[in-house]
Amino acid sequence: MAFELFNRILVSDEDITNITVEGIEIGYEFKLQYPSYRGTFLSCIEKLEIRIDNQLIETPRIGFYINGKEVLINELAELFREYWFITDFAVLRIYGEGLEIGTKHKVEVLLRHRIPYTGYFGNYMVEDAACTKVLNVI
Amino acid sequence: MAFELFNRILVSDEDITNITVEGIEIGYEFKLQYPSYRGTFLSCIEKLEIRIDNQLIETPRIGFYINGKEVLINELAELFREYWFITDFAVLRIYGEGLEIGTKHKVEVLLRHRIPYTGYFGNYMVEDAACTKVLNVI
Amino acid sequence: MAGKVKLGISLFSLTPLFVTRQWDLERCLKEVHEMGYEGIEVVAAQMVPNYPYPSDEWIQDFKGLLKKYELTLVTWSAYIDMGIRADRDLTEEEIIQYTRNDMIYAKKAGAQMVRTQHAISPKIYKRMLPFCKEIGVKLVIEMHSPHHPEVDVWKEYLEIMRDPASEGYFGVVPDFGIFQFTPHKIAIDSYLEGGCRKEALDKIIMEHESGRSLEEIINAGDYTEYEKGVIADIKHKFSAPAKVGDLAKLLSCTPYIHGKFHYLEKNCEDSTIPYGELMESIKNSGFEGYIACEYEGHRFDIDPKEQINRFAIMIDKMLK
Amino acid sequence: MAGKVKLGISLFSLTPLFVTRQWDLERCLKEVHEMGYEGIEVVAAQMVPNYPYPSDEWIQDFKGLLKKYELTLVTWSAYIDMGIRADRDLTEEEIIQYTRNDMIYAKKAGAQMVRTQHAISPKIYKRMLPFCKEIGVKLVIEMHSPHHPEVDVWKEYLEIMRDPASEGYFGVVPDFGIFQFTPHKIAIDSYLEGGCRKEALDKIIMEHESGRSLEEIINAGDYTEYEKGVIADIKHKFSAPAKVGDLAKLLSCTPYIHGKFHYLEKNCEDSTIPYGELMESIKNSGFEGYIACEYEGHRFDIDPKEQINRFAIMIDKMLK
Ligand SMILES: [Mn+2]
Ligand SMILES: [Mn+2]
Repeated sequence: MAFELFNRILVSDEDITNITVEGIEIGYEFKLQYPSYRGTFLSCIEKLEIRIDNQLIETPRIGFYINGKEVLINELAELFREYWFITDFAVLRIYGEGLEIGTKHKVEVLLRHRIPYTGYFGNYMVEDAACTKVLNVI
Repeated sequence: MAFELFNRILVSDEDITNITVEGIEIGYEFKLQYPSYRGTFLSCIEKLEIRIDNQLIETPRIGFYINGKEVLINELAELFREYWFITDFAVLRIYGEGLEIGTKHKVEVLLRHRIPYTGYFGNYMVEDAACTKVLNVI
Repeated sequence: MAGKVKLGISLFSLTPLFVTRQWDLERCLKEVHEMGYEGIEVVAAQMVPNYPYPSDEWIQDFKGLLKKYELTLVTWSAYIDMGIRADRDLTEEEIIQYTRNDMIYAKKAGAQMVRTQHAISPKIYKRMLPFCKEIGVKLVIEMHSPHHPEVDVWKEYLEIMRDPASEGYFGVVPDFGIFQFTPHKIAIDSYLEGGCRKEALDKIIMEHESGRSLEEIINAGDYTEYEKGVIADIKHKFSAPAKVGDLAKLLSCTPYIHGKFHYLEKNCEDSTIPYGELMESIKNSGFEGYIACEYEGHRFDIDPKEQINRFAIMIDKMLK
Repeated sequence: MAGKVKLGISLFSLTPLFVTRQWDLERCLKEVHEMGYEGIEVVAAQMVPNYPYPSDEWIQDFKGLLKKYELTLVTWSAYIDMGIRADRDLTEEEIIQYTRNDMIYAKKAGAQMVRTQHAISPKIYKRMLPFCKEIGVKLVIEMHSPHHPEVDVWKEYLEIMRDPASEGYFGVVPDFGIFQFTPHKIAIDSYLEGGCRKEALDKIIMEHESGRSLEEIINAGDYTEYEKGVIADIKHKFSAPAKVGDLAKLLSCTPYIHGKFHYLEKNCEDSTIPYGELMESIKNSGFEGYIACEYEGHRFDIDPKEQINRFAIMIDKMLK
């Protein structure tokens, strides 16, 4: 597949970590990379679905942290001035219970994105990038 | 006036400087401060008018530089995740001819902004902040 | 300071010095410490760099400064900026995210409570209770003018706050501005600057304070159009102050108080808010929290340092 | 390298190593220098931190690296990201701002030209000429597949570029992908992985190259539905390549060329783009700019370093 390379970088190989505030667990997080050769504006993300151990995570539980700010999945399409640099990780924060240290979890991410310069003869190309990895919790 | 303090900080007392790229002048710039006691999101700016020596500057010539990015005046109302911290200056860049060093210019700024937490019994308060200063070009 | 009432200050009081960069955050902390304040409130949207997402380095530095100046971070003051967007109000999801975010950073900074605003809505407020318990932070709502205990939404809030399930996590922060019954010096100066005659204004205020209606005042004098506007403004803003007796009803679920004022005279007294009676009520209630100086008469020509010093003296005298 | 044609490279060629963090920008520069490349193109949206607003510190560091590795920054590659927004295309004002911005940072970084895209529109392109002259930077448009010289908008662009008023500031960057007439190895591997039978694909490609139409190919064999899709894809993508003869017509306003390829065999030849004939045309034209290696066959299992080395060998041989 032509986009095999980019699919594989979507979910970072780095471990899952719990999010803690003064020692209290309030969720967990892992890292995403934009699945392309170049960076983009967040507004080009048309869909972002996260499944952990085959469970779809509801969007209000998710914080998408990039460039020093945390936004909601539902806001991405409007953030046309927020650039996701190709070698920067976005941190995907899932609020709620933490995960047990030492366990492994299946992380599945689907990211649908518009390629903003491809309107050669009309519509823009829209790509689905998908990546599934089993990550450790440390 | 209740907002006298905030009006007076809107235009910084710092000098106007020319914008140069490798020694070539491509415009000039000066600094703005948000006219309030706290920071805000750029989307709360409803109007921003700049007059230099009594001439209204057309918006396509203006770059509003903040938080490491430069946006257009017409975009401000949509930038609901871009925070203007109260002690950070925004740099107002006016592209075109530079200004002669050593001259003085009248800088007039009108900023209309919505106070986003004031909808106690309905509408939000909208304030006009206005500031005129004569600044040096260095 | 007598009893268990402690003297705090919202650093918002120092706005003119902070926004003009005369005092940075450390200077603010140092000065309030030297004036005898023990607890502080920080308006995060005002003094926290990179708000709403301060860096961990900043949090560490801030905690170091609090230690250095022997100050307790009582309250992290947050907003419900319902009108951020030009096209619509914030959604429930967005309000929750902003509120959770403030609570997280407040906790990191060591705050005891987060002050939020009534616009959170009773529904979302109740939804935040588990998170309050999870991270051990109080979430309290300020009752700010033009609200008062008789506003419908506040009846709902007070019921939620009095529910034993929320004890220790929810509460109300009365802002003493709700008790203000007559224009303060800043408003008076503004009316005079606007063209109101001094003798006309004296008469208007006297008649307002004696309980006359808008029509009665207007008909009892020969006023300019601007002066009639002043009368309307005064009647609009200062006709329905909360009653001093209301405070006692709030205090059972009040962990913190905003000692709002716009101007204290040289004798350290406020002629527009009944501080004496309010402090009596507080003393009698057994309230054990902080009362925070919240000076809001910000103008270039008034020294906030002098004002907040007068506040400390006023409260100290009343608590003796 | 013979004559005045110089060997450049778009660092985009190194995408697999860069995006997986195996090579950082400095490593990219070091390696291409060691392979004999003299000029580089940087895709700003790919390799410039804090793009679209890189810091002055980064610019200075970058210039230092270029000097260290004896490289010329030929081209700063920009996009017309017309579809950034979900609700509408960019406005004229926005396109001008993004383009001006790229030109400013390109100039700061010492680039000779900014590559932009056809979506800038002839109208805006013409409006940029004064700024090109003001700061002394060329603004050139890439002619990229599926475009070719016969596309209407390109007839307009070429007229603008040939106008003496724009001489030295405007121009076209032919991307050799426009001359590709048959599927490259990456596409072939993808078809095979998708389920196309090897012998079927060989037959399809042979018949495509011999000029048969979609219907003729489908009717001349017994194909699966997937294979019919492959035939359609090949005919769709590779039926209207630009003619080699077209290049000569472009070269008078061509300051720079994209030597696009997806796979070079061990013998350093491309069987899908007529490089030999194209290079003859270039040599005969007196073209004096850079031809840039633009390797695009990015997969995990192919070493981009080997590919770009083969490109340098191929071009070197052809220019001798
Ligand atoms: Mn208050
Ligand atoms: Mn190309």
